[in-house]
Amino acid sequence: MTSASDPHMAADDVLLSVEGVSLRFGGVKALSDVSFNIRKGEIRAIIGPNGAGKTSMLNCINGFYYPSEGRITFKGKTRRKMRPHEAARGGIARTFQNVALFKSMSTLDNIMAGRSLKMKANFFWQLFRYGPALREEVVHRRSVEEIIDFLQIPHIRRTPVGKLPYGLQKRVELGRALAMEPDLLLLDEPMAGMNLEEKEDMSRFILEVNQQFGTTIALIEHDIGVVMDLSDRVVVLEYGRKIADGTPQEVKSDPRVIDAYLGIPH
Amino acid sequence: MDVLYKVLIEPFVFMGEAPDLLLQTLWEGLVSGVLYALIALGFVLIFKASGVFNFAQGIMVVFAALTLVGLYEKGVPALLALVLAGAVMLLLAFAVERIILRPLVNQPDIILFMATFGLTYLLIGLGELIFGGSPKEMITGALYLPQGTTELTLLGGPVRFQHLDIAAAIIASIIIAILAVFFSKTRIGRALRAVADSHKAALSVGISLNQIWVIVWFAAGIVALVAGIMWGARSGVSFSLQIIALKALPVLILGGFTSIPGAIIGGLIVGIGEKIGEFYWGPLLGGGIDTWLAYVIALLFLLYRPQGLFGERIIERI
Amino acid sequence: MLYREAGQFKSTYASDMVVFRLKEDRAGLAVIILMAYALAFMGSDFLLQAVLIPFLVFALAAIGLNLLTGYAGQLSLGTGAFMGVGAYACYKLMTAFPDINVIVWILVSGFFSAAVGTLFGLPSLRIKGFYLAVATLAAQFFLQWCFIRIPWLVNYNVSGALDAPLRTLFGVPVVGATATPQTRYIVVLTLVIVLTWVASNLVRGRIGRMWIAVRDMDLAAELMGIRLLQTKLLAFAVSSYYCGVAGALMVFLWYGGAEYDVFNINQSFFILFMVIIGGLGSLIGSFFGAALIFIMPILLGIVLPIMLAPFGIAIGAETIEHLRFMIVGALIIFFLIVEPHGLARLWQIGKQKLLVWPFPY
Amino acid sequence: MSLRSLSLGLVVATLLGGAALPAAAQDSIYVPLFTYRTGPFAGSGTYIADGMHDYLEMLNQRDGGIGGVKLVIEECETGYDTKKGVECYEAVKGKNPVIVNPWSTGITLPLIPRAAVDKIPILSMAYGLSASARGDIFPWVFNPPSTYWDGMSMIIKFIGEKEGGLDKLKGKKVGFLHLDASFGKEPIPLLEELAKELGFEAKLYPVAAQDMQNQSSQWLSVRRDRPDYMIMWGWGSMNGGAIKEAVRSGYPMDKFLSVWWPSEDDARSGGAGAKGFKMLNWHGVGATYPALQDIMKNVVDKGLSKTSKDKVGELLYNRGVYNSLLIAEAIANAQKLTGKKVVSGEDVRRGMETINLDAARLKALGLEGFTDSIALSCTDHNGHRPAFMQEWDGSKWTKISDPIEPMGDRVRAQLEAAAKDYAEKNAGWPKRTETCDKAS
Repeated sequence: MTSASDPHMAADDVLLSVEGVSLRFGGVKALSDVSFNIRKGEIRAIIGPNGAGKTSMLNCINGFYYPSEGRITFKGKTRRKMRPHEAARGGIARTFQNVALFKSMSTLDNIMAGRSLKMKANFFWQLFRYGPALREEVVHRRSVEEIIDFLQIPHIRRTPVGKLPYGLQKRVELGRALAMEPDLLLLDEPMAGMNLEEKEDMSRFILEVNQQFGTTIALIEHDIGVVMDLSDRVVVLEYGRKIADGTPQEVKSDPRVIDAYLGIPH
Repeated sequence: MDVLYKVLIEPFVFMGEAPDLLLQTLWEGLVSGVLYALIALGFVLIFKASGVFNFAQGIMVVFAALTLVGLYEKGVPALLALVLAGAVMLLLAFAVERIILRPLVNQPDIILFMATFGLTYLLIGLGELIFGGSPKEMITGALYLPQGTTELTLLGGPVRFQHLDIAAAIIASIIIAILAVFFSKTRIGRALRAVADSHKAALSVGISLNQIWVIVWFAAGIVALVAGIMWGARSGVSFSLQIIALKALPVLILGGFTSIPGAIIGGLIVGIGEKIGEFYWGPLLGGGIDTWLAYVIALLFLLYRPQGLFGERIIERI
Repeated sequence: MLYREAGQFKSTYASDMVVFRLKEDRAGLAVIILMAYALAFMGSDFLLQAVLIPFLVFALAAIGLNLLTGYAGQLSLGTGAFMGVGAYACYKLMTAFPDINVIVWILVSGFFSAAVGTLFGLPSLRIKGFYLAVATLAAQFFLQWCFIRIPWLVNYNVSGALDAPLRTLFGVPVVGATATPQTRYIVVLTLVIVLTWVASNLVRGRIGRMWIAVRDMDLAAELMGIRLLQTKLLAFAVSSYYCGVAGALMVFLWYGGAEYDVFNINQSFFILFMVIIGGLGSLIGSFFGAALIFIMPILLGIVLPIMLAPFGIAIGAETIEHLRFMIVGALIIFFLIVEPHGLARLWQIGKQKLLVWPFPY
Repeated sequence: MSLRSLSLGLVVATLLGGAALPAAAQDSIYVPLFTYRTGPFAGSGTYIADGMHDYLEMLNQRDGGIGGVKLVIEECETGYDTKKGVECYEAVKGKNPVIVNPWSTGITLPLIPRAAVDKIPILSMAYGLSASARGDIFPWVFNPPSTYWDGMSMIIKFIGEKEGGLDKLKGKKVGFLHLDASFGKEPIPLLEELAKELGFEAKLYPVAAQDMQNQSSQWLSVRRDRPDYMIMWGWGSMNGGAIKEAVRSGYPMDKFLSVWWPSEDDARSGGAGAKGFKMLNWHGVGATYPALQDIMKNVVDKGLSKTSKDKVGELLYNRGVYNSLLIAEAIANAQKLTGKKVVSGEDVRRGMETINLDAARLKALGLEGFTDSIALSCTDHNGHRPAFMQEWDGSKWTKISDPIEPMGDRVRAQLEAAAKDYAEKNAGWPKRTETCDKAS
């Protein structure tokens, strides 16, 4: 692990910081006054019981929700309202709790779609699929094939993803997010509903992504064991509030976390 | 300035000058609105319970009315013909359930929509084959529907009320009331509402989905029969009557596809809106604007409220 | 059977990305195109003028709508009106600038309907599904009203209708009464082939993927950096372009003059149904759909009397028409039950079967 | 099995070979009839189709055809749909039709330019493109006996007479309820010109095709404007719808006048309130004419017609008969001109141009008093014949006026402008090369 061992690193190493974010739906407060940061190159886990506001937090980060209060600073820039596609342009990619793939497209096309932002050939060349448009397709096809090889899914290259088993769909979705070559990768329960073997595969991919490409990762996960193994630092939410923040060891021993997570009252 | 005056002021001045005409316009709008609502109701019933956008609703109106008149012309007494026409709609409901809905269950909405287009073609062919293409007169008298006109002097001018229109408004209200009671008070009605939410929930009430489909298509058939009688009495029973069904579409946008009160309020807004619009503002554009006015009103409205007046709020989740 | 994938290896990505990856498919396509051109010289006037030209025109319009509804997932019932915009724009252009070749104007007229289509596509950001479909009806009825009410659009013709003045290509009449069905057919066929090729380029590339992404999961698409409004509007624009060109072809190369009425709401439904029965999101499906909805009734009209004649049943033209309606209706339901994803899927399954024939898998 | 392959073979043969079907036999004359017994306009189309068919069939039964040549009568169903109409045209084109009757303005327009190329004359009887009355520009198109401009001028003249002189129209209001399509809009320029000149006010009430049965908006406006007279230009269910709405809104029926397209059914749908409704017409109603009696005897009674007996002689049925009368007369003329028995489209075009149905000829045909005389020529393909006004008495039409002459100079002016316009817009429109025959 490169960075996380020292919790008091210089501020310019912070990729994303969340300061005092609150989120309200009508009268319900999904998040209240949450602050934490994510450093370049680390794997950051967000944990907490059901309904703690973890997914809402990710939704705030990539612009699907606007926080009612507080601010989010990404790569040194603070934006009040950011549309999801702007987040994507800024370098934030994401996977979803319930796989959100483009079901009728093949694996190949799904991952290619992840590269939409990188493709620049104008409409005119697209019409004829010639010149820059064709060259670009080939170049990006090559990098997509690399991702497919990396994730070990070449055999399902042309299968419409709707027909794939759940575990593979999750993997394709990771591939699609990777295709964006993001600076920050948000993973919403990447291992939900997987068997042990699949979980191990997925954990390996996450670590490799982090190490090989240096991608910063923020993930939500229920399997506490996985979280402890993977992540550099953990933030714990409960009822929309942050109750702990620190290395896995620190968090694990925090009594409030134990209570919240295991549901044992004082 | 002149244009502004003509658009913004003159129509209102005219409303004030001739309140009797305004009253007449409102009444005509109300009657058309109720009749639009009646057609829209047929769409809503089916959409609510089976998620099918029934393209064939218009032709069902024609088919029901033709059956009624056709039977009468064959010598069947009017009231018996009415019952038999209802029976034919029941038969149609069974056939639709068996031939279209059952094999296509769980298909995307648009596929079912397409299937109802096939049904439309079938019914057009069948209807013309049996009853011929020439228009028929609705048997208004034999059905004991009132005819004639009452002219009252109201607000300083004569205002005419067709007895048939009054009857149409009353009958449509009764039908709507019956449906409302049916939906809220009976076991089947509650099951229908449950189906709208989830198919599984309906099964737990102990009514099979297939039965529910037959029931809603039958109900829509009866609504179509009533609409056919009313429109037929106004403008004759012929295949061109199916075009009227298009008028139900803006009503549906305004009211939402799943709401019975929505269909009624939407119908009234469209009916009154287009009459007022055509009457007071139409001449500025050379008339005939009521063909699109309702749609434009509905479109503007949608931009403000995408789920319609009474439609359930669309919440995006991910 | 010689239809096999085995042994055909791709050594470059470019060769792996062509539309037809098997050489049998490519050969088949070449044969079909050749035959299509050969028909110009072999077919009767009836076949060309009443069957093939309209079929191609409808297929083009269906491709247009398919790009919008099948690929980008936006349901539209304004197709008829968008076709009309193309036809009226083409008329204005070709009468205002008679010296410029009419083919140019047919292709340019599509831009006008693209602009109008984009305008009416704006609500698609907020409105979805059947609600959007009904909203596009506003476009249908409003534009239709404009066609009747703005005499400028028809150059103040007393008839109030579009007529087709004589226009030539390389000295051969292509528009106007003296244009032979052969010339018209070849022009329409060529345009349809070129535009279909362009459409297939679009849907296979980045833009096509963006459209499908928006259709399948619009929120995920947005989080992928795809701007929803722009993508939807682009779909409206391209789709309307195709419809506009189809409309211009319809009036000037098929009818040779028409009233506003040919762009009515029934036309919109007609084309939507071609798209659905042919297969949403399939270009070849648009051709199948146009064939089923347009050509099949014509065939029935010819076949039915012949079939019934030996039994001594002479039936009138109107009874044939009734039967035609019923059979088409029944066939639509039948095909939907057999394969709800359209004829294109049936075609695919057939090819798949052929690929592994004689083994079932 | 063999049946299927046979029919398949025939289909392929038809599509590839075109003219392979039987009707091209050499000893008969092929007369296709475009009809609409289906669709939204079937209510009008059915009667016309029956009238057209039955008259020609009567000639076959009674006289063995025309000049001894049997007529092959074939209906093609258009459903009043332009698409199907054009399909019908292509289907019959290869079978040497002597004439086509599109029976829809929408179908007529695309066919006009083709007529000259395919050498098939078009008979669009009192509909279609009014400018086609000019035989020097449209040698292949015929639209007798009157144009819509003739019709409008006759109605205005009738109103003027009723008021006691055209000058009495000053200050009056005339409403014009019309189908919002080129057909309904055609008379507007003439109406507006006359309005300016005679000092009356013209109010326009367009009815969109999809609102034909839903005219309450228009009639509300009528109540607002209180026009002194209403003139209607409608077709199909629009006519019945308008009469019903007029009754509903209490418009005085005797001031409601129409061009020649409403039928008995339309008037009947208004119930007792429709009494007094007036329309133009140019031919008799009723089945008392000898020729119609022959139809009864030779066609209807033999079960060769689709019509029911009581419809024979009704307005639109007789309209169909008139249409066929012109066809038959043109064929007979063509036979006389060419000396051939089996005539072609080119011959029948000449036959049309030499039509001269005077009283004596009508009497000989068993149609004495059925209609006014009409003569066409190379330049005049219309005749601009007068029509009379008839009134609905609650159960039938009664003639209430003598034939009203159209305002010839005005109609000519409109025609002149329209024809010039057409020629200008269609640069390269072929000059007439067809020679001119003298009426026989």
